[in-house]
Amino acid sequence: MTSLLSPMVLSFGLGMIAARLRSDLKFPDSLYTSLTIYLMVAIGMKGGYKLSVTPLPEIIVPLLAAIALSAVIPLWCYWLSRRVGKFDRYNAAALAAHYGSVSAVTFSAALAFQDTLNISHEGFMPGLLAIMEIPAILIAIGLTRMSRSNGESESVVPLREILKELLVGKGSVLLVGFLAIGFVSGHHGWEQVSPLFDMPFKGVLTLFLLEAGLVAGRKISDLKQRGFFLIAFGILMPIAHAALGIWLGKLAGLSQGGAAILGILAASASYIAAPAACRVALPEANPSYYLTSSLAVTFPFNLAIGIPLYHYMASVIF
Amino acid sequence: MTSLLSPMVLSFGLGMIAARLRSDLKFPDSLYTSLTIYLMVAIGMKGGYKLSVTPLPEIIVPLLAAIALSAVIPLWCYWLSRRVGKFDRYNAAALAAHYGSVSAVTFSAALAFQDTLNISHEGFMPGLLAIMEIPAILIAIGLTRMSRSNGESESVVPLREILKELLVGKGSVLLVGFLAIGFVSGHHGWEQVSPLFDMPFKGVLTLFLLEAGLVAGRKISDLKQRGFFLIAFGILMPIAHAALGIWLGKLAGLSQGGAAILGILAASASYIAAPAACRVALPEANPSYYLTSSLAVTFPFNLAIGIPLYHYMASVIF
Amino acid sequence: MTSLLSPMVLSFGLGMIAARLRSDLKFPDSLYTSLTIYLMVAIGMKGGYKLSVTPLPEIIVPLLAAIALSAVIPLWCYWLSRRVGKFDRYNAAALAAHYGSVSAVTFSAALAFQDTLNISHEGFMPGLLAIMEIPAILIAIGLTRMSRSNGESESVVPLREILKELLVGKGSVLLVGFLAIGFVSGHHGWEQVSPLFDMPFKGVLTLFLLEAGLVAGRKISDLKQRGFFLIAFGILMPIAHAALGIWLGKLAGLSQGGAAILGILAASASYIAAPAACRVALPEANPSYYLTSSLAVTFPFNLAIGIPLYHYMASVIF
Amino acid sequence: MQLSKLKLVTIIADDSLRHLLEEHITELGAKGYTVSHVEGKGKTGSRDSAWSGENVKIETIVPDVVCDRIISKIANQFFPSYAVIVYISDVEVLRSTHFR
Amino acid sequence: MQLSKLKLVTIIADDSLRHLLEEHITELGAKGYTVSHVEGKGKTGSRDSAWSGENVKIETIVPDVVCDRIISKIANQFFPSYAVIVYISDVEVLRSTHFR
Amino acid sequence: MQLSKLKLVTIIADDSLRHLLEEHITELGAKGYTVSHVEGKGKTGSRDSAWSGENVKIETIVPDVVCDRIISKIANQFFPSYAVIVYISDVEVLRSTHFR
Ligand SMILES: Nc1ncnc2c1ncn2[C@@H]1O[C@H](COP(=O)(O)O)[C@@H](O)[C@H]1O
Ligand SMILES: Nc1ncnc2c1ncn2[C@@H]1O[C@H](COP(=O)(O)O)[C@@H](O)[C@H]1O
Ligand SMILES: Nc1ncnc2c1ncn2[C@@H]1O[C@H](COP(=O)(O)O)[C@@H](O)[C@H]1O
Ligand code: NA
Ligand code: NA
Ligand code: NA
Repeated sequence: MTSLLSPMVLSFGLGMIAARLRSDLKFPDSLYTSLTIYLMVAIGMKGGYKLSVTPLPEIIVPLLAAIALSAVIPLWCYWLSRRVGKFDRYNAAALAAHYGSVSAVTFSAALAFQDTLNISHEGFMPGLLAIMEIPAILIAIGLTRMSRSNGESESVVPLREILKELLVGKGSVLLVGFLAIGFVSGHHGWEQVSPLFDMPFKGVLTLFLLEAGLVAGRKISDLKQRGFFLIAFGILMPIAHAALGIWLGKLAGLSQGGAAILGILAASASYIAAPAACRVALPEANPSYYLTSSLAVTFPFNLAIGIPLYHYMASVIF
Repeated sequence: MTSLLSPMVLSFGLGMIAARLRSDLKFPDSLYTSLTIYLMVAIGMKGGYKLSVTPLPEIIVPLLAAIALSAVIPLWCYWLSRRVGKFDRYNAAALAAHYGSVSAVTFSAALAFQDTLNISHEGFMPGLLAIMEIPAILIAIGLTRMSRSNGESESVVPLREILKELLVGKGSVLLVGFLAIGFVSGHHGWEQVSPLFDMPFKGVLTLFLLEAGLVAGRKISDLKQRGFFLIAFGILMPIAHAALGIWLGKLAGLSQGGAAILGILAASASYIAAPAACRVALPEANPSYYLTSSLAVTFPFNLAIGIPLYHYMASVIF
Repeated sequence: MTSLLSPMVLSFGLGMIAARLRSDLKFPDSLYTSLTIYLMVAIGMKGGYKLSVTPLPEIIVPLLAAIALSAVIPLWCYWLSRRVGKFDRYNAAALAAHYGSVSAVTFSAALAFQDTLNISHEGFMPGLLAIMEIPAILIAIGLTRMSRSNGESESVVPLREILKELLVGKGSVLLVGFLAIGFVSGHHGWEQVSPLFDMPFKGVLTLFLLEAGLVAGRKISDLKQRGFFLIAFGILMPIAHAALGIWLGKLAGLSQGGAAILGILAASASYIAAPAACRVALPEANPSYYLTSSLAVTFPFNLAIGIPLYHYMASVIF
Repeated sequence: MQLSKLKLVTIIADDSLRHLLEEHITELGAKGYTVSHVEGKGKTGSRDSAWSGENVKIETIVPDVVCDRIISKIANQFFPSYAVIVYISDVEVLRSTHFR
Repeated sequence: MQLSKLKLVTIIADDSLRHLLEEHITELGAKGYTVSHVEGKGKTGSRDSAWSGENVKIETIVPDVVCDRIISKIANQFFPSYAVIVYISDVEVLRSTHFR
Repeated sequence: MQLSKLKLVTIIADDSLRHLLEEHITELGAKGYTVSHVEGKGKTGSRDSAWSGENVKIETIVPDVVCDRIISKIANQFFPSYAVIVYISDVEVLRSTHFR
């Protein structure tokens, strides 16, 4: 309940309402980009700092769990979108890429949630966020390419090119980079930058979610096409993925808070790395399917209901 | 005196000087827009929070007073601009719209002023700011349309369209929206976001006023045309409106600080909502009249002299 | 060592690496401009505040020392670039302008360094930063114009025009302006704005240096041409200038911390004012020489090695 | 390569008219358009910052008949009150079906 | 004043194709190009924010033969999968050597 | 609809020359102009960020005689030292009085 009434969630709701009312409220693109950079730097830096002050926990097994999650999720997402959703292979692959990858903002909202309720998690979580961004996208793109008939003309961009671009994409660079910086510069470094990267974090998130709400609100009308499947898919899959993630997290030895975060990562759908990759590598897919379900269905669901729900699920599983 | 030497006022002055010296200092447009969004979110959020922690004061009567003010001010502004200023009906209506509407930045400066001197006011003041933005603009546009001769060609945009756009304009959405969010999320929500929306507020205002000064400085040269009327109008009307606002505020049961704020709102001239509406609905009006008097005369006057003066007037009236 | 591992220096390094890996990470231009404005306002304001609360130290002699430094440094830089570097007079003048002028960001990094180690300096240092920005640029441009053969066509912009533009350039306006504002508004004013201009300073610097690293990383490949001279020049000259600056600072009666800062100013190379002026006044010069040596050689050297080295040199000289 | 001749219609107007103009040209038969944010100066003064309002440039590639419709619409509805300018140039495109 | 006739090729495409397109046109003989950030709407919907991706407009002034090479390259490699449009217009330039 | 033929002169130059160029074209008889912020690459390298300087594109619609004046001014004063390009195309406008 408190979660539903947090400024973050309410601000997202306000954005959606404003967009539905056709308000002229609009964030400059460079503000959106700046807020994105801020959030990723802040997440990375704080995670690195936390790693530097606590005894290094076992990281290999959770890392493998994370990779496993992002390798298998796209498989059934693709299959379901093809069979049940009746999508062509391009759109199915795009959906698989989005739901297999992760959302840094959902992750941020989960951090804010745990912070408010004093739940703790392992410091290397931003590392899992970084590691889970890419594999699903590659696998999904690979799936389409495998299933193509021979004669078809194909997009200009080879798979290894795509992998290279993803690895040095801004998400990976900022998360991994600042995880390292936070770790190396330690407590002393954190003290120097925490007035920018820690204290105003939730405020910045509130602003970002206002903008996210505006965009989600505008996308809702795209749900007229295939809306029923997309809504069902965009709500049920995250719940299933969360359950799987939490359970795997427990097996991998994560704390209850950490496992909940892993569940949230599994449940979240990408809307930065995946759309960018799909525009290049799957131009035949239609953004009004993949962007709409990720941004206008799954994201609000996770934000308002998912995060508390998955924590409850974690308390049951643990 | 302290007010004149605050970083806020000095920063505005620096901006004006820099513009007169033809400095290349310029804020990116998106920074200006971002700061505007910040100020409105911060004002709304803080007002909502204050409402949530104090017993809800009587709001209906002050609200009616505010609406009354913004309904009558444009009438005499229009009349004076036509008769004394010899403006055509388009320019007279534009001036009426600007002086009847309100300025969120003047309001912010007044908040900073009261905060520094530990003067308090009712938490719903941002609500009055929001409510006073629109009526005057509609009335002023209505005035021109009424007085048009039959044969004239008229602009493409119907009045109800304009009302709709104003109601969902970014000013209203952010102020009303975050007033509600601040109220609903209460003390707990405020604690989460105040490091962004409260502590750096005056610093952000300082930056914003630097940019406002730059623009005002560039506009000053537009005062060559009809400058005498515009300067007199832009200083005397605010003083009169402030007196009226404070007096009405007292009648409406506001505290002394609250009444001073209502006076300042009445005295302030819009330069966000009103210019935008005039560009669409009164394209025949000349921005070098309405924008110049609002931004290069009234705004600096209110900032440097008006705010302390109106507080003095409030102490006399109360 | 601590300095090398500060988030600031590491963030610059991350930027360089990301650029070498051809990451798509890019700051919006308006974010870069906004951060620049922030840094200069913050530096000026804090310097002014410090001046207002400490007894006014002797400023005339250090001021003269600063002017002398920026008047002589371009002379030998020009000479060396012509004779040893074999550059034409345009490129030699551009290099002279850059190394005679100063870098506000190197200065900021030095402030952060001293702050971390609790070293103090005179409050008027931002004034020296402002005063040292311009003379070298004028002298360098003057040098080319003097040495031109009669028949040559020459650029459209007269020298006094350039002087005028430099004097009201954004660097001078913000530094001098906010030095004055900080001084006049004193302790009370500082309290109002320090949550924006003081506390998050190092965090903002971290972000800025990430962007600087990205740009420097992209420029490195330009070092293929004449790289050997530019690297040697870009490292040895700063060390010599720093020594000279510290020694002059001591003679001028500065504290050890103040003299170190003067040395750092002398050692730093401009990449805001000087490139802008060269684009207008020395369009024949090639940015891949002057911008590359200033940004991709001298700046990282000063940041990572220079600042601690010059402090060590100061402790030897004092 | 099969090139076809079409018209490029360019409209420069206040930002606030953008949506209205976009709706009009779509209704009149344009299959797409491209919008840039621009600054400008003309008879009605400088339009170069968020304070004074900014301009948009709307470019649309259309067949001659749609071009005629668009310019007469703008001439009738916008010229009387608004600071709008329109100009037309000849362009050649591949895949002309994309624009019809 | 000696004016020469050249072709102005304008390409509008998703931001993410920018570097690829720039490399192609440079390889095919363009001596320079100018890039603007634009928004747009067309058969594939609205492209008007960082979320949905934005367009770039790449303009390059080239001799006729380079123009032909560029448009056939784009027609072959990009038209089948990507939402790209290209158009050509005639321009006159001073100093035509700058563009050859 | 009465259409008149005019010239569209497009100038691409370093941002820092903007005000100078604007003054020149106004003096030489242009009644208005439109400015976009653009990036670019040419003989003098990449100009694509605030660090390396950015370009502006200045477009002005003018009668032939003003067009001639503008291009000869630029050819004489700017070509020798600055990286400036200029090109001219034919456009048709409504209300040609607006541009004279
Ligand atoms: N001669 C012109 N050439 C190019 N653009 C123009 C011209 N005249 C006006 N404009 C553009 O059209 C807008 C409105 O023009 P005006 O109605 O003359 O104020 C200006 O802000 C410019 O962006
Ligand atoms: N008729 C047109 N005129 C101008 N620009 C267009 C037109 N059609 C499409 N575009 C541009 O090309 C992009 C891709 O178009 P499309 O492939 O039709 O979605 C759009 O986002 C527009 O920027
Ligand atoms: N062939 C070209 N086509 C379009 N724009 C060009 C061309 N060549 C140069 N430019 C533009 O003009 C600017 C200066 O060109 P340059 O003098 O060749 O460096 C470049 O940054 C580009 O924006
Ligand atoms: Na996921
Ligand atoms: Na008012
Ligand atoms: Na120096």
